[in-house]
Amino acid sequence: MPNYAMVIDLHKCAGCGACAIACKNENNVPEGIYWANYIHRTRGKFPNVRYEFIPTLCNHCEEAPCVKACPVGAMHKDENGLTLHDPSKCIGCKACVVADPYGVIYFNEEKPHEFWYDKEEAIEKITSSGQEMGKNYDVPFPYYNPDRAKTYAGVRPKGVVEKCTMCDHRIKEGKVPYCVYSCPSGARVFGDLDDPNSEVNKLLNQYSYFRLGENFGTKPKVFYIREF
Amino acid sequence: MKLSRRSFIKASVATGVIAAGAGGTKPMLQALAENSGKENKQVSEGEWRPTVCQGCTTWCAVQVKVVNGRAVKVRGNPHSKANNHDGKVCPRAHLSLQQVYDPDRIKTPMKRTNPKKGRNEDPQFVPITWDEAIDEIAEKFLELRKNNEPHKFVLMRGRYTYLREILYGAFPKLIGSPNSISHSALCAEAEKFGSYYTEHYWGYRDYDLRNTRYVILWGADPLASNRQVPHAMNVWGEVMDRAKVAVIDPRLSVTAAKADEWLPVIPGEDGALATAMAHVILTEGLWNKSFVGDFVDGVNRFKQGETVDPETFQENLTYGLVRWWNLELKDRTPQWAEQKAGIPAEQIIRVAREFAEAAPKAISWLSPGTSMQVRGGYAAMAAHALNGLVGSVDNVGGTIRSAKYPTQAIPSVEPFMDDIAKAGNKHHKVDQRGYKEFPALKKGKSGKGVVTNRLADAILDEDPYEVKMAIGYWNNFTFSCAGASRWEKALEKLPFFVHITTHPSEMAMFADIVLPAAHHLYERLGYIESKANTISYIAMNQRVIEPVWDVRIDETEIPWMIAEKLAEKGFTNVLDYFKSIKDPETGKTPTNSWEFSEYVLKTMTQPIWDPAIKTEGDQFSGWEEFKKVGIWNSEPYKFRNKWKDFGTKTGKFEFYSETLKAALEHHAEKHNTNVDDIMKVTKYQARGELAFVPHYEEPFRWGDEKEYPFIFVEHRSRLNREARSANCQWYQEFKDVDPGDERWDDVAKINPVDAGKLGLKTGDKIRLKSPTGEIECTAKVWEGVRPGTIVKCYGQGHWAYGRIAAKDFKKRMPRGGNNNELLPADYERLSGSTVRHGGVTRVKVEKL
Amino acid sequence: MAEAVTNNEIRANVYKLLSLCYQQPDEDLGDIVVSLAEQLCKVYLELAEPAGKLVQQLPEDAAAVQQLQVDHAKLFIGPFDLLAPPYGSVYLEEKRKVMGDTTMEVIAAYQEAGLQLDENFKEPPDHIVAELEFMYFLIFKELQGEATVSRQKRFLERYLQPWAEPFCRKIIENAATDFYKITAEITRNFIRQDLELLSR
Amino acid sequence: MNSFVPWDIRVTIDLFLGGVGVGAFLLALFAAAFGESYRLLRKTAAVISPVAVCMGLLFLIFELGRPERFITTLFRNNPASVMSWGVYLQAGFVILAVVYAVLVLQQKDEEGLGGLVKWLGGLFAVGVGLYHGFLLSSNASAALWNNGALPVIFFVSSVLSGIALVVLVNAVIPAHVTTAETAAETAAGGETGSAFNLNLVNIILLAVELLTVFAWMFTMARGNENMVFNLQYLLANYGTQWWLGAVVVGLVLPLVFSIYGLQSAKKGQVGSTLTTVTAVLILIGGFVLKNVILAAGQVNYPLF
Repeated sequence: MPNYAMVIDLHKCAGCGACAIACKNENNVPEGIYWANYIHRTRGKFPNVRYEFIPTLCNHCEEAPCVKACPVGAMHKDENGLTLHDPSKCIGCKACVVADPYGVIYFNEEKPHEFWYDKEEAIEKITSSGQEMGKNYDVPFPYYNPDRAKTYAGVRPKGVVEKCTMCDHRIKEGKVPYCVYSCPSGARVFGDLDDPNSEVNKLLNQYSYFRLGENFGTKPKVFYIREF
Repeated sequence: MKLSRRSFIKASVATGVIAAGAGGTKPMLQALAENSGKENKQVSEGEWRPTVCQGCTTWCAVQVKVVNGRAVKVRGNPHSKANNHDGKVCPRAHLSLQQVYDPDRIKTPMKRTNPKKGRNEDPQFVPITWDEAIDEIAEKFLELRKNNEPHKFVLMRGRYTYLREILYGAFPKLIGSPNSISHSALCAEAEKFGSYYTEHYWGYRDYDLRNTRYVILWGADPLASNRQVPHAMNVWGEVMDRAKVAVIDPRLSVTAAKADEWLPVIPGEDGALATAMAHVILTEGLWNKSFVGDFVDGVNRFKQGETVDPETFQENLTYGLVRWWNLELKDRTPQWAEQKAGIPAEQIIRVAREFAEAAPKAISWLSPGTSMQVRGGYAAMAAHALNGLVGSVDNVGGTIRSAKYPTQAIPSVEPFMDDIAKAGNKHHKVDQRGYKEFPALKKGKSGKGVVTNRLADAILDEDPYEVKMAIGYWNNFTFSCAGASRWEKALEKLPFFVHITTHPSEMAMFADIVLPAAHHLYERLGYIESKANTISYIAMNQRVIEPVWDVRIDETEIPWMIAEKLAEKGFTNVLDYFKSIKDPETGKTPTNSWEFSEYVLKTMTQPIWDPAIKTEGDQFSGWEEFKKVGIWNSEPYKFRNKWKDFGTKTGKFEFYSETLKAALEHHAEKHNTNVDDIMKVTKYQARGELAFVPHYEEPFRWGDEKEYPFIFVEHRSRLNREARSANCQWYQEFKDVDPGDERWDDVAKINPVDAGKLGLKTGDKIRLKSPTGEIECTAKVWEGVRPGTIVKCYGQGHWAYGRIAAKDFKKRMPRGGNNNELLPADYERLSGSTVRHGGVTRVKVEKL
Repeated sequence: MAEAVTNNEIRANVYKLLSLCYQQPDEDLGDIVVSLAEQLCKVYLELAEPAGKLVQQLPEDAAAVQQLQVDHAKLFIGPFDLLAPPYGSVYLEEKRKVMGDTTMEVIAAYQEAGLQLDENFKEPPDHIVAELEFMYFLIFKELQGEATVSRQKRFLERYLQPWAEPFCRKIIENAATDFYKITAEITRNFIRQDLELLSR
Repeated sequence: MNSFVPWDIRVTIDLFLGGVGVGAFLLALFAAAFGESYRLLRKTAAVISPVAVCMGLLFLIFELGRPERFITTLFRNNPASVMSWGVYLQAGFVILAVVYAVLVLQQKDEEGLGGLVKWLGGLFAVGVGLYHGFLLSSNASAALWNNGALPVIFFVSSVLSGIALVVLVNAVIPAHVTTAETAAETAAGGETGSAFNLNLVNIILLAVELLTVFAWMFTMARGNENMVFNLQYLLANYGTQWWLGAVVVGLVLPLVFSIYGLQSAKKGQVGSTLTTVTAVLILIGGFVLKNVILAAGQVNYPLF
């Protein structure tokens, strides 16, 4: 069984956020929720200023605190080392959100994609409304990606949590996660940590790396190499 | 063929055979179905269809994933050799999904019922049919023509494809108006001025990034905006591994954040840096001797403050180096530049030295940042001249042009112009180009360039004449032009205005008729020419999904419909001309607007796809294959071809621009004056021969320093789809990918030192005031800006673009403020450019 | 092998007819079953006998039809626990999940052959009806001169046969009507024989 | 970064009421040890216990995104999840507490199965009381929670609140005051320290709580940057609530009052004004303490 991991080369990263936007697109992620995201900071004093940008996502930790916290086994590790979530089991207790030190698990407080159920028109009869647009398509919203539903709820219902699945639906078909595919600067590499010849291992051997929140003992599987 | 189960059973039982029997050659399937290729819209996996993204000026060839008729994703076209390696594309492309499916798009033609126009007037739009809309427009044209004043019609162009040849090229001429006004002067004409008056190239340059060893970016931020964005992002890691990068920009752009050197120049002082770098290169003997030439005796006489005898220097592929030195460079020391530009002399020296040492694999990269300034023309020249000094012009690892685009023109309109049209076309263009104070010296000719932003004043002052009717397409001048409020006034005055747009917009709110436009990425036909990575390419805009609403293609379908209506009413010339453009494959005459669009497209791109016509670059078996692939790539650029003859007056790379001299003298002659006078009226300081060499000019700023203590700096967003994406949720949700910016907000970035003095903290609501306008936004205290400047991104502040872009659409309440309401309408007059950079205005900050 | 080729027409017909047998029973069922018996008689003599029985089991009145429909629903449709789930992944995947890896591979096999699920077919792609029909399609293509034998073998060996066995066993154990018991018996034996034939 | 605070005040209410239930139950057992003279106290405590726990659970259920799936927690479990254990502990405790309350009301709690229910209930009460703290302290990345002091703080706070609520109920229900039982009890309470002495119990518990809270804060203040960050966050955002509400109102004042009450035995009687006021203060303080720790503890230390 593979042990999937991701390496993000911050030297190549252009800080553009395409990963985060493409992720929303691929996974039908509603407003306010971010499976892929980023953190940034600015340090120093003018003119010696450093701006740093780190793309983030679920770390699919080997010792996943969210999995430990989940009382009903909805959050679980799969055989490929991914941390996955079963929305049909989730009771919405948010224990995983509390346990997660990375802020990458989100709770669906409201009905997702409300925008597409809204009846308001900017200009009556001349522009449309989310609801009218939605009616034209037999999917939750017009650019809804049906592929997501192959392994997970296409859109996660209100009252449950959701998070990055490393695009398990794409991995299954031999594709890389969509954030990896969409990264314009080729900063993301996805692969099998147990395969000594995988690209991720090559990079981890070549460069020193760090992981986020290593002191939490979570053993994250998203590795960062070089500097932004 | 598909039998129902019932008939299948009957047939099979009758013959006793199923397999090879009754069904003939088709298997009989119930649970499964054969993929019937293109026709089958129910492909569960979807299909990637090629088209073009025009979200910025990169113009990427992209593919859209279509599932059951819906656009689901966008990626770069993997066939592209220029910009979109392995299907990569920048974040903007994804936002387009939320544009095309935006509920706030205009569904139907609409008509204004409130005759009063103004920002606070509700236009009271009502839906009308296409026929009614076109009928009204046609009537107006006929009225103008009846009164022999067709020239009082103006066509305003915004984002376009090369099918512009119909609506922008042919149509006004056939009606009788010379007034095809493009948006180009809002974009970057002053930048082209820099390369034209040195190496005779009026266009955007390509850069050989893969081979370069040093890149100086003059206000450019290629990881975020400018051109060839995906290519730059894709190779930047490699570039940074191999080359050094220096960024000259008052704000910490993302490219600056990653660069080896950040030179946070005082806005508008770029010319000081460029001339000082040239000074260093010359005094230290670091110029490229094989390209530029050398002193006859090999002894470097370029010594600070000392003039040089031209006779002692033997130039090779350049012209006027010594004169440039004597007129300008000899006193432009790094120490002098430090005083002007606020950059330490040692940093200037280091950058100049390392840049020259990397030569000729060194790039001095121009952008609007340096050139779109009142006195930016010469700064652009100076920055570009550095490429000449190190011989990187047209060279490996340097700055290059583009390979040829083998397209062909549509037939001439001449034979179809009647007397009214001919008379109308003789009028001077309405945008005041070529006026004494607006030389607009595009390609060396007085008044050849456009002065887009001046059109508002022309309308208001009826100078040179009154404008009675206008059509604008994919433009939004009331938002995108500096001094935006003048445009509101001008449109209030304009008696009949038709706007072709996808969204309600600041400009549409002043329209009499609004026509819903097809979205360029998803719903139209067209083609574009662009370049990157030493490859030129032509890509096709295609209709990849059924249009969401009843929209038409601005550049071809709408003129066709007007032409039909005009013909109905007795004026057939336009339609006759349109019908003269036939299908190059079948020779068929177009019978409707769609066929017409397709035939124009096929005609113009025929040399590419027609195997009978020999061209270089990608080869196709025919139209269908070109459509399927969606992009034609040229052969890689051939370096040093221009070295034989740059095309300038002297054929050389001109440090002393005989080409500019001729252009300026011609313009002066036209107005019975001399070049010094032209310099004066165009707000330049140079007198005498200085006007012909790249040189330093003090930045021109609006506002008194005492009253307006801060210099205003504007920059671009990496999510701006030319200021059209603010109504996309993702734009707002990810706005902080622009360093220093905040999600769902519009911030003015202030250095902590200044913020401390003003008692401001992040999140405070503030008002920015310039001598010509004011806007409200949020304060952001951030180290990435130069003290004394206020930096703000362009793109927010829409009050009429939709419910997300505006804070409250119904109340016309913008989210943040539009920089163009703050910026004065001023110009780099030699090129006609609108200015927005170089700290053109000072501002003051009020806490709300 | 030679035998396989000459019998291809019949093989195709049998797969197709068997596929139809697992659809919701209706008035066409008689025609289907009679045709199936006719086809089997020609080559598969040991299957002819149960096929003959199957003809006898054909419902004679509306009540009998309804009884068959009820049994069909209990076995294959639900809504409560299916007595014989007609999807491959249930048998092939560890956790009895629908739409597992093998499902994806089956989709890929269809796609490779230029097929996809019909839009009116609302079942998973590894449904017995679809898989039997797919075998029919491959043999049909073979008849048209396209070489599909290795694909037939691969599909049968990897996807269809491994679960057809337990599936048919479940029917035989759980069906209320003899009709489905016999159909399952025929299906199981036919597939077994066919795989042998292809493996020869 | 996710700025959403997952557990809101409904969780505090659950932890608080659950704690009250635990405290009340333990008080009932304690009172029982002092014999029949405290039967009224025992009765009140035994009734309050399951009611409080159930009300708390109700809040918890409605805090769930999918309250209708609450029941699934009984048959889906995760041995690694403290919450999963908590489900069983609380379910068991509710049942035992209800049975015990019925037995107490029927005065059968000391006979037959009563003893078993009592001791089993006591075991579960301690379990639930500790569970609340462990639920939080099991989060390795939550510096305020992930330490040994926290379960003690929560447990002692629960017991204090449980006792306080029983005392308060006894004081405010006039029927109790006037019954013979109450009179007897009051008399008993007023006797020498050999019998059940509320003030002494409070003093011990409050002292332990104060010490633990102090030790906890000291550890945080001198801990790693993560601990320092979270403590500073707590003090910056909830400083007043913390010092005034949790520490002064909830611990210091009640301690002072209890010591005072111990010295002047009359005023320390159950039902006297001072004990009532003390009870109210303890309840307020206990709630604030739990709420502040819960809210501040959920804020993640910035990743860089």
